[in-house]
Amino acid sequence: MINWGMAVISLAAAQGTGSKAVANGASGFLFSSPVDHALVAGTLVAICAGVVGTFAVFRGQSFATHSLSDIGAAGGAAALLAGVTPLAGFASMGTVAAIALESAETTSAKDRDITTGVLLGGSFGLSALLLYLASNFTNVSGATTGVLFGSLFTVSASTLPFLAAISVVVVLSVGLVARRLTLASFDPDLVRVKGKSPRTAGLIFLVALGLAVAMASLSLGAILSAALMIGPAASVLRLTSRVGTAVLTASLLAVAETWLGIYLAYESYSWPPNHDGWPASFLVVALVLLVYLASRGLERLRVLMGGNVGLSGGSATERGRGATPHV
Amino acid sequence: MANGTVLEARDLVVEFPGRRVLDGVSFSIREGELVSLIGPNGAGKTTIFRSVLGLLKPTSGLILTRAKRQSDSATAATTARINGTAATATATSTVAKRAFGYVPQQVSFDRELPLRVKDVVRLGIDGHKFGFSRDRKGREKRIAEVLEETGIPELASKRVGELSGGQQKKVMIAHALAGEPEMMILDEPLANLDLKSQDQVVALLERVSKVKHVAVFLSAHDINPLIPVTDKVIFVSGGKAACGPINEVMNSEVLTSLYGHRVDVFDYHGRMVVLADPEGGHHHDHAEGHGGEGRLNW
Amino acid sequence: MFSSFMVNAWIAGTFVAVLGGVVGFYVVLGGNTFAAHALPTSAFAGAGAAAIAGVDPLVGLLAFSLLGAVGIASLENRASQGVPTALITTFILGVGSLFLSITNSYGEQIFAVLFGQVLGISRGELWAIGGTSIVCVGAVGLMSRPITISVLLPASAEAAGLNQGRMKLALLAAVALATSIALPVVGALLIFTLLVSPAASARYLVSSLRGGVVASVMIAVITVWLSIGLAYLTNLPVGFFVGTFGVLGYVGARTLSKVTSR
Amino acid sequence: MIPLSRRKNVLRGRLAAPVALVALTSVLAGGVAGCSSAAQFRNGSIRVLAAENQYGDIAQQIGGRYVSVISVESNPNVDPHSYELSPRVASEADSAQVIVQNGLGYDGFMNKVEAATPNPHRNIVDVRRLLGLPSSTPNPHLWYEPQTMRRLAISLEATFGALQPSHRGYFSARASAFFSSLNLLGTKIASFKAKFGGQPVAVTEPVADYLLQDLGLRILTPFAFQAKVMNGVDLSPQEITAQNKLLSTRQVKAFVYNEQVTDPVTESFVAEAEKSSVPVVGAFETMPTPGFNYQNWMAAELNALSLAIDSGMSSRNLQQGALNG
Repeated sequence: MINWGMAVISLAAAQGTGSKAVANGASGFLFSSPVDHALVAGTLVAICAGVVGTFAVFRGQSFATHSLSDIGAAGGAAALLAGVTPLAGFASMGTVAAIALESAETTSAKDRDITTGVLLGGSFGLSALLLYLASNFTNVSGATTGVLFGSLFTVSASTLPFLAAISVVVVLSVGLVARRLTLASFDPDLVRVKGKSPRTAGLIFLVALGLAVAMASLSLGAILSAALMIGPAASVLRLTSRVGTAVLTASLLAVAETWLGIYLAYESYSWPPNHDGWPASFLVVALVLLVYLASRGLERLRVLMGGNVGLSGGSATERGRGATPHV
Repeated sequence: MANGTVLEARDLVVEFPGRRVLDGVSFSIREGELVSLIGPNGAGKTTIFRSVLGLLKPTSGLILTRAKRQSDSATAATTARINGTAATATATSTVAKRAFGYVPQQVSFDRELPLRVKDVVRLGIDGHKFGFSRDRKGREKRIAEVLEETGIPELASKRVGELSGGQQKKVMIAHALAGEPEMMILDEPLANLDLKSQDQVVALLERVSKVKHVAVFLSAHDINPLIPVTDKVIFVSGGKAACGPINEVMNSEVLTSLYGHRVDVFDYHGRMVVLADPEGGHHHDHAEGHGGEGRLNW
Repeated sequence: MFSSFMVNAWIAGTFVAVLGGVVGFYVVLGGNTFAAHALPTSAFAGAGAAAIAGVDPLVGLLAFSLLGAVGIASLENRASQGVPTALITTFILGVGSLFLSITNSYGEQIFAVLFGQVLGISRGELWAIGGTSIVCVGAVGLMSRPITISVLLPASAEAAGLNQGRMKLALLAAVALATSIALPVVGALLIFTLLVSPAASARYLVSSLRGGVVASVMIAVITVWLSIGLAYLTNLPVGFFVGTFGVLGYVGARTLSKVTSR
Repeated sequence: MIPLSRRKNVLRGRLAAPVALVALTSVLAGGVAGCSSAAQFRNGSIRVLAAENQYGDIAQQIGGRYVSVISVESNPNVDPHSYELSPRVASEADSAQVIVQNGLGYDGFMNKVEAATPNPHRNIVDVRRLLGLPSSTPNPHLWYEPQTMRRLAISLEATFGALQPSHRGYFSARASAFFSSLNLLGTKIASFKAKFGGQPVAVTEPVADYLLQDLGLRILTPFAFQAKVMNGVDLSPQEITAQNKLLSTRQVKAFVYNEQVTDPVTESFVAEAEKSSVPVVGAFETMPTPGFNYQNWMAAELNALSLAIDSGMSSRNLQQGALNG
């Protein structure tokens, strides 16, 4: 395993303030294997998140993105019962949910959120059943199937190639349908006119989304997964409407947020009150939220500075269609 | 404010940081009048509506309504300067707003909304009120009345999400009318409608103004479908406005001075065609750049 | 089937069903499903904060879910498409993990108070859930017309002098109140499912507003009664039946409306 | 709702898949009633409901043929959002005469069920209260301290005796038998302590901490670390590095982890220990069944620990063995 920490020397150096704690922290930061693995895994997930998230936000599917990790947890419970790897359960349940969502023929973003909610409720019910069965008929004690936080720094070296492979699959499949997705986001009829089905593209995308969410939830935890999928992409889409630029910048932003979060998590070891480190999940999620709020502020500032965004800013003139990107 | 005037705007100025959207706009609307607010995109039509509705505070100027005299953010000094005698600024905005029935430009109803035409009209009567409704009978009677007036009684129990665009527009007009407003404000009521629906909506609006004596204040970017029914036109461009009968406003001199460069108006078989000089002269200070387009899009 | 704990479950279930049916109708009407999912999640951080501050967990619960409601109502608009909701939810969860890592004590102890059991409801809790249901249903009833016009015709509502942000906040506050009091009693699963699924199905079956509320409540009540009964007979979790009936009812209602509209 | 839980994802490779599938199929096929392992209380005997099976075991050992013990099979570690009591447990709680629970939020659902089935004549034994521990006790795994079970046995003997005074003699005889086997365990602990006391060990969670402390072992993993793993919140990289260093530099003689919870965090340390040839010992959170009672479960853990420290052997699964010897 090459020391990936070296790759971020410049990042750490840039952060260096000369204080003793930071200096110590920085040198350890670069040569700490939990940090190395977290950086690699975080980078892979962040790149996927940037790519997938851009389209998810673009298509107004934040709720679906968020829900897929919960729906996947029902699959995790099934995997537990069947004695197979949770990723298989997560991914297959995610695929089933994706197919169900896409075939539901929802008429608006609102309707799609409602359908997502109904499915989510159903999957909670299924989880309840599967966990009941698991705890009644197996000898598993600590059997839960959702990963909320806490695995960022314990990603093992052996799972990294696996993560890389899934990332490649996810990025490639989104790349395959990217143009059609973009077109369909503006108007599905544009795709139909070309004799293609906007549904196929949507389905492939949702399956890729499910896979990405499963991978991210299982390796980094569900809240990091949801935040990275949605936050950076939404921040970027506030400021650009070009798909290519958005995908690229969202990925870069996600990577940057992850790295900075990891760095802060490392530094936080010397922070009060306990001096045993703040949770990395909290730090990354807080960064993601801050950047998003900043991008909203920046967008507003641009409007105020006389940019040509909307005349009145009033709701009466706001876009009717949900799925169009922000200007 | 003269007798019979429903709305008067005096020297309205609206500034957003860095630019002035309205630069001293004055006009008045009398009861039963149908007034068309015409102008290119971005000229400030929506800003005028939002100011009138009280959703936006003008930087200076005065908006007077008959129901109540409503002062904007105007300081006493501004009021005095404009009015000579101070216009009392006692109006609560709610009261003033209730004087209007508003039809927004874009309303889209999802197909699966459990919402009938009747329900939409009912919301127009007391939808803004908290608490539980009393006088159910009177309300149902009013709904039937309004549906009759707008010519859509047969749609009463239909799901509004399943109606055509033209029908939905009529439903929204009924919704706005249900509150018995002094004035209807309609943002681009003809946009996205086919010709037949446009004619129906125009005819309906004419009935509203002439039979019900409700002032109708609507915006459009094409005057042509409205020529036969329009009593008065307000033409906005570059933050300035001209107000008066069609032939007094829609002519080459007035439009040229508004745009700040040469504009020609032709009568072509009863339709008005407005052409701007492609060389464009200099832009008006606050114009949004639309003035320079070769052919104005209306 | 009608021993004391079952009677309590029937009664509490009915209260929650009515609450979910009514509040959920407006949640679904406005497409606020995501918020309905997000707000109870805030309870996590709330319980952690309450433990650190040494106050009643219910206080923490209410404080954080109302905080979530304020955040969502002020950041969410038509263009933002659930993004703020997602980020606020994950952030509050993150704050919860921060609190948990600060306390260094047994987390389950903090959260045990949060997880309700519909079959474990005491007489005292029955009063709490009944009172909350009545207050929430009443409040939403009083606000029903302005909420309706705000979610369906935002521009008209604004022109009529209703503050959109405040109306949204009022609805979300009702959801926050309903969930944070019902959550520790009947559990998150029941609350969320009953907020969403019955109202979602009702839309297809009834075409009027008032009919929609009534249908939503009826579907919710029937779902809960059937689920508790079946759970008793089969010894399987109540939540499994509620979730399953939610999905089945929704699919059924959709199919029915498609068939009849042909 | 994202599951909120102190437990994280579990990859249970060692789980008997066929059993689970058979169970699932039979439930779905409608054979529901016969499926639950929960039995009905026997007529005429003292009805005891135990939240955890190790407590149920003590009740059975003391009560013998005059008690009918049911342990809540559903365990408190599953995702509390989705975890639901089955109606049967609620009705068992309703009719139980004695309820044994750990307390400390470990089995908080029991409090709810008890409140729902009010019964002034029911005896509720809350182990935390019985021991007089504060409710802020950070480590809830009270049963890993053999003295806890002694206190519980004394309490149960009295409770049972009050419920069936005619069998007092029987209960006290069984209690004496239990105490003597507990003493045997005590002797083993003492000799272990004499032999290996002061030896350093590393752990993931505080599951077996009470026992390890009795054995005089030095737990080098900080409690803050253990609490984080127990609560499922993020460890800091420094903590992980320190823990890995304990293992890779073989500063510890054994590595004890929660055998029933294998998540990525735990797995990574197990892998590190195995890589560094530090013997690994699986500690069970609840009593493994079948074939174990409390004493020989503890003895088996003891054996596993001494095998690890003495001869460097790993025991991820417990070997069944008699307490004697």
